[in-house]
Amino acid sequence: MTANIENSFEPKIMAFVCTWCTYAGADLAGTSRMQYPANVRVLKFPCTGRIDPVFILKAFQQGADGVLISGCHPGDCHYIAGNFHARRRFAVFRKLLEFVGVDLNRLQFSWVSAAEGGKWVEVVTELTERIREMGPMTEFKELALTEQWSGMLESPELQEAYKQI
Amino acid sequence: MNQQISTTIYNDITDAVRKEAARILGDGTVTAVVGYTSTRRTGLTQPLVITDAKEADKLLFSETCVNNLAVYLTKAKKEIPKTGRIAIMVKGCDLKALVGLIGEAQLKREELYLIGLPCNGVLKSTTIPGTVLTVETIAPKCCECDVQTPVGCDFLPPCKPEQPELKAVYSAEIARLEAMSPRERWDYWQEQFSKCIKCYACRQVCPFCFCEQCLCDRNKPQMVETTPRPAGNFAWHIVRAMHLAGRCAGCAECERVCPMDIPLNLLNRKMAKELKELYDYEAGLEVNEKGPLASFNDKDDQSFIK
Amino acid sequence: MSNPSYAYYPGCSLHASAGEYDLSTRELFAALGVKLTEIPDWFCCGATPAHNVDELLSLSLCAKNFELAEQVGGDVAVACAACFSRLKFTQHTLEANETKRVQVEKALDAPLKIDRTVKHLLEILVRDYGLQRLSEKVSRPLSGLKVACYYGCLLTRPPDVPNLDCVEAPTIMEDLIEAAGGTPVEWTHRMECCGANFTLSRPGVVLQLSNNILKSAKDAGADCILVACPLCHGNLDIRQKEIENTHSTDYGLPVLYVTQLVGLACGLTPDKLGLEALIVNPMPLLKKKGLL
Amino acid sequence: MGSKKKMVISQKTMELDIVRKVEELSGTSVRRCFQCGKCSAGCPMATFMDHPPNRIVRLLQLGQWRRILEGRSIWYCASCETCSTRCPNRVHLAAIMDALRKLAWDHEGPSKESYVQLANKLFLENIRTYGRQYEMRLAAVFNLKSGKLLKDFMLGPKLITKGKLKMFHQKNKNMAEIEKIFQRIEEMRKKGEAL
Amino acid sequence: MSRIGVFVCHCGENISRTVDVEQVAAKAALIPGVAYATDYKYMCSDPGQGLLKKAITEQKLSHIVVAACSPRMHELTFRKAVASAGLNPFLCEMANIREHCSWVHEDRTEATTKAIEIVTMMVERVKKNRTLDTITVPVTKRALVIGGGIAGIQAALDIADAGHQVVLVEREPSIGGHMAQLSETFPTLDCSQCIMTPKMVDVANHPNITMHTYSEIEQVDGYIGNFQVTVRKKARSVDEDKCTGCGICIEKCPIRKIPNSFDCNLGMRPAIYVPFPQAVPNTPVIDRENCTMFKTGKCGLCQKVCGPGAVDYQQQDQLVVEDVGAIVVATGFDLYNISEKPKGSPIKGYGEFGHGKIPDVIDGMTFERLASASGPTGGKILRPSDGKEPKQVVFIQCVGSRAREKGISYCSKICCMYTAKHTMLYKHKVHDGQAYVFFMDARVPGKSYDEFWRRAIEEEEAVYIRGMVSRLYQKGDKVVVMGSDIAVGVQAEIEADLVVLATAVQPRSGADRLAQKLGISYDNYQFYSEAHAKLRPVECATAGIYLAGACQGPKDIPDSVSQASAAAAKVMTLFAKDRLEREPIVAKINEAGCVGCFYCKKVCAYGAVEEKEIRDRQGNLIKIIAHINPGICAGCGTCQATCPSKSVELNGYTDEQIVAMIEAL
Repeated sequence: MTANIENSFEPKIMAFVCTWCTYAGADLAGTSRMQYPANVRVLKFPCTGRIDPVFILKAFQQGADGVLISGCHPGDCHYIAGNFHARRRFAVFRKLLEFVGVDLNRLQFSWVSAAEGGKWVEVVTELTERIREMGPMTEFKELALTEQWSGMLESPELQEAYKQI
Repeated sequence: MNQQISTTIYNDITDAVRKEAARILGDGTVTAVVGYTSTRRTGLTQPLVITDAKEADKLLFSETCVNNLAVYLTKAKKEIPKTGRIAIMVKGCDLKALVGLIGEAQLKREELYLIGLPCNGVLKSTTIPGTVLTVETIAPKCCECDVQTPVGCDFLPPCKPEQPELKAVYSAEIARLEAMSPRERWDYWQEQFSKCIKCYACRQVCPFCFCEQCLCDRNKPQMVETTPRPAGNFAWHIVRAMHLAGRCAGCAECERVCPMDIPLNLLNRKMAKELKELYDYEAGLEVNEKGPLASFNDKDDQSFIK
Repeated sequence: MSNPSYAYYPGCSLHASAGEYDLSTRELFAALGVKLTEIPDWFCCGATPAHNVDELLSLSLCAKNFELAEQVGGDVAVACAACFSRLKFTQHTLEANETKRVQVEKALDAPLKIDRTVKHLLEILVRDYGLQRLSEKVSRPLSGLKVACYYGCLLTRPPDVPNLDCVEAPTIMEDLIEAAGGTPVEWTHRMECCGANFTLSRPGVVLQLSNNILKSAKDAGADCILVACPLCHGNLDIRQKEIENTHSTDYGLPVLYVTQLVGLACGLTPDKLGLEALIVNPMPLLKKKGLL
Repeated sequence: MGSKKKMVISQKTMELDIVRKVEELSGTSVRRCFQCGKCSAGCPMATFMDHPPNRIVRLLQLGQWRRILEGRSIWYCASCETCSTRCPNRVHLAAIMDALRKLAWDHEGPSKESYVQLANKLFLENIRTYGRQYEMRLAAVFNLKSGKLLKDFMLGPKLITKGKLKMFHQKNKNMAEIEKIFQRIEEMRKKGEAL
Repeated sequence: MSRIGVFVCHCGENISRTVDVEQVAAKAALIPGVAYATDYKYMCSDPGQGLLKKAITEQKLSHIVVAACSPRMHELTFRKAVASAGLNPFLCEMANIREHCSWVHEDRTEATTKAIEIVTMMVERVKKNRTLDTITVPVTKRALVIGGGIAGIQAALDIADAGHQVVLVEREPSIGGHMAQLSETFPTLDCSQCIMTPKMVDVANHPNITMHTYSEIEQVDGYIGNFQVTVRKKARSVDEDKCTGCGICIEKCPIRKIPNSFDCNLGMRPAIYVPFPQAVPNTPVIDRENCTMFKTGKCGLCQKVCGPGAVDYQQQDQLVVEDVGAIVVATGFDLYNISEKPKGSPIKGYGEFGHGKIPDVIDGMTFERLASASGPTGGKILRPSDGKEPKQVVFIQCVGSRAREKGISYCSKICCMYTAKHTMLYKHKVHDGQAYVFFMDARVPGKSYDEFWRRAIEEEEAVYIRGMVSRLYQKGDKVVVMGSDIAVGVQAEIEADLVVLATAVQPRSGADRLAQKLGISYDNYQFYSEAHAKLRPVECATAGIYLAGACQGPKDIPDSVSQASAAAAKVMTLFAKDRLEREPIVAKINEAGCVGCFYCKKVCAYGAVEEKEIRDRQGNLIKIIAHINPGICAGCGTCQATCPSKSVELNGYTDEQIVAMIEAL
């Protein structure tokens, strides 16, 4: 997949899903031969409760243009309450990302049950379309490229030290 | 404009604390007292651990007592006797940290003897000796302080703290950033984070960074790039803020010790604000069995989930 | 407590064949202290003929009326069931259907302003004003008056549009009558169609359908029929004689508008309610029941 | 009565493009119908129709819309929406009827029901010129055009005495507006921006 | 350095049609660490697995990636194969290039690229896989059956007969369920109670079966082979052990006018009652809402007359904990209630049928009670309003069913048959009566079912009218049925004496709550979901829990019974083993890193986290840290995501494995 020219931009999307509901839902979409954009890469977790916010960060740093996190509907968690914990964790984490300037339109959360192949297709298609609209996630890519440390040399000691190097 | 803030009560507090310290060390209530003492460079203070009643007079409290001594009970334990009950001088803000640590099974209340410090506020920076406490020089955290008189201590000098009207620095700054476009915010933080030299002073001073091995130091897998490059810096500060969400009570030590003046506490305050709005949770008010991110309510907001 | 005021959309019939409905409405609401301000220079909603053959036109006309309603404050108060159904439907469709919205905006050559709440007079009386307060206003309870409440078809339809009561088993009119001291009768044709659409083109149909309704009401032992729609009224009242002739029966069932009967209960005089304008003369009945 | 000639069914004879148009206009899918017949069961007009409502949908499913227009059912629909209300599959039959009538209207199709068509035409014309309905005129003109001069002559005078039919009307202030709306819609249709 | 083998499956054409499998294999071969890559038509087939095993030994492969269907389909298959070739099964991963790729994309290049990326991800992942040893846990050879209807009874008896202990929990005061309410059963018209009550008695007398009637499931802990189930035994106010079932209390109770729900509220019962004469157990219950003693504290008659002194007003609900190794869910169904006017959407419910306000409009179950010899009318068909014998009876099928506007789009499966049965029962009891049926189409597949339906028409002269009913209304003492006959194309109106609605079959109320306690999934209608529609129709996705009867979808008696026996067989298969192998997907603590903040403990829903003291050689306490009990841990990994220092690792989903996949993007 290439993200070089704007008009032919194909977003990379990472989906972190729980194995019991959403992964099964995605399987159902397959067995029902529904069609959706090929941009999404699915990572299987036992439960949304296992999904560490750092992974989302990591995904963006690895060049994902969008991230989807999806699991069982509230009350349906195979592990009783994993998705409830996840819900809080991500409610907070997305606020943090928003605060440091990540456009939340690139981060989608959803409940997709094993019976909702259609919803999976809908969610993935919608997200892909949206991100295709938005274009590539440049911020993190820029970050990865910036090398030099732009520490300020205002304090006299630092100035001094710097001259001596 | 540059209105001065009264620090007269600090002398009374100092006297009271010294008497109390002498008493509890004397009758063996505690084996040590963690507190502040004056440095050789006049006018400034540094942490001090005493185990002998005679040393009690070394203790003092003033606007320069910026440190949060809680760390001396967790990772900086070395100087402190292993056994017996420990007394510690705490400002309201420091107390919140202790409360958190007790909730996280790092401390036991019964092993502590809390000497509360009524507080009119401390200095923003102690680099220049002889700075007077004014509405300008006061630490921003003190401007939004709601615990000038710590509650639930074993000993509390009978002094009434009072503060003039102070402008809420953090709230204002958070509001300003929230008003920006994502890209503007991004640029703002990039500029801030790019300053970071990964000296980890923030981690060192934080009472809640008590992990023996930080996940940011791990290399199998490397979750966070360790070099002081923007990418790594960004990740570090995000992870840090996330790990402190729902725990940090705002002693703002991280911000104070940061050699590059990165507004670290801003992130922590923002998180605190969100947790208050989302789950009506405030850190450090009471010892919690479970923090906001270790508990849930099936009615929790999920408007952001499709 | 102060009453909200409403933007009043009488609809064509109330300015013509159903003048008494208009009159009684204004009088009753005045008596209740509810302010109605007629929407200046409102247009016809297009009624059934329009959506029958040209939905876009129908939608545009209704949308235009919403736009006009902006000049007057308050929710839109509608008297005619047909207009009510159309306005509601327009709102619903244009909110749901992007393409149609665009087309209508083109037709009006203006951005849509259709967020005003549309209420039928019944809703305003029963919900906004409230049955409790209404019953307090009743000075001449309709005791012993057996009323067949006739909803007709449009009042609670289309089904998928949020409307004033349960689509299949509404009770709003019955509630109102009980509050006014009357006795609603159980009958079978409350919601059957009267064929209003064909008043002009095929009276034959109308005579048949309306006859069923009148018969059912009579069988149920009703003294009179209560309507909230000028079209139903047109068929049941104006054509009643004709129906009786063609089916060689005799019903003599006065057909009154909601506002007339409630107005009566609230002590308004016949002249203020335009009772004399009714084709089937209600006076004898009302006298008999001691309501005059 | 609807034509009894046999249906030769093929992709050609099933004119589904028109059916899709009907579906678009009515915003409802005919394929949802599984012919339970509940619509026909409740239709107050079914007795007047040559094709009962459920068969209208069936014919659409088979693309046989011409048979529908040849028949008179659509002109006997009273738009009471009982069918739509009770359909277990939310086939909005009343809306389909509207769409079909519009179709007939555009095609000037071989309608058995010039009366209803005429009435509707007049009604709209009335709106266009007056902005509102004036039954007296409507009735008068209708009778004139439909050649039923004596129809309802019983009613007329009585109504006037009762003040139910006004002879004269104040004209709507902003008539220009209405005219524009009509024109714009015609424009759109010419440009093919609307059905 | 790892020697990874990648095996790309064509799955016949299912994958190769849209994915260039050769290219995928070729590309995979280039990934560092991959020693061998190939493609094959059917990897899961015997030769396919052979190929895999051969390659492992010949190529000395250290890790395996099979690019084929969903791991939920064949992961086990391939891990077994890998194991048989002497490799640790958990060094084998599947790349899902069918369900998640070839089946959902058309463009060949796109699909191929994606497939390659998926394979790459899994290769990177498998590099980080560690060998894991399956955990074995003991199996408690004791089964719990939830629901005492025909399905539950059948399952319980089968398992008990196999010599295992069974705990049967029933919500109502008696077992028997809906089948006990039926009169006669299709297609043989044998009396339902005659075949049901003996089975009920068998349950009562079976040495291996413990019954908890008038009881509900409170809580379910544990996992396959080792469930702890808390059962709430609701207070009967009658001591089951003391009561002799003489029934004198029932005779003497002064309150007698309480509608009996067992008789669909046609008959009346006293405040202390057994739902029906053949109830098992034959121990009465006091209905506390209606008992004068509980309302006013006066009366106490039943207690006075009870010889053995079994009546106990002080009795409280009690909680019993049962240890079981397997659970069979057989909670059955309810009928769609048309007299309810559902909240929200104005179109739902049956306003056009008067929301069931017309007394002579009844549902199928009510008709069963009318026709039942032990019913309130002693088997006479008498209509509720005036007790007259109806001469014109109209049956309406598909009420609620197949009506997405009423919120139910499925077919209830049994209505066609029981309506046909009803017409016969009616004809047998009212010879001069006429039965009419409004229907859309007859769905009567099944052994001698169609014949049965035809018989109703051809011999019993039921008049079937193809077309639905628009509206019902009372007219005098008749119910007018406004229908249509779409074959004739005209409206059909009938003035009926009685109307019987074949209302939809729905899951038992509260099915969702039970599912959440059990941790099993259910569909949009709250029918419980089987693990695989075709190949695992009686198992739940949750190991150790099985389904029987209508709780999984509408079923008639034969179907329910066969599924019950199937579920029982599954349970016995499980009980055939003494120890059970469990996937070692459990979390474990890195003791060096753990600082004992116990966030893991706070978020663990299973209580798998324990406290562990770390002491130095002198035995001084150094620190208290977390320890995870692998027996209890279910492997959700919430602890790891929460642990600040990441000192917890979930086997099979380690940070290393996941990060490796992310970095492979």
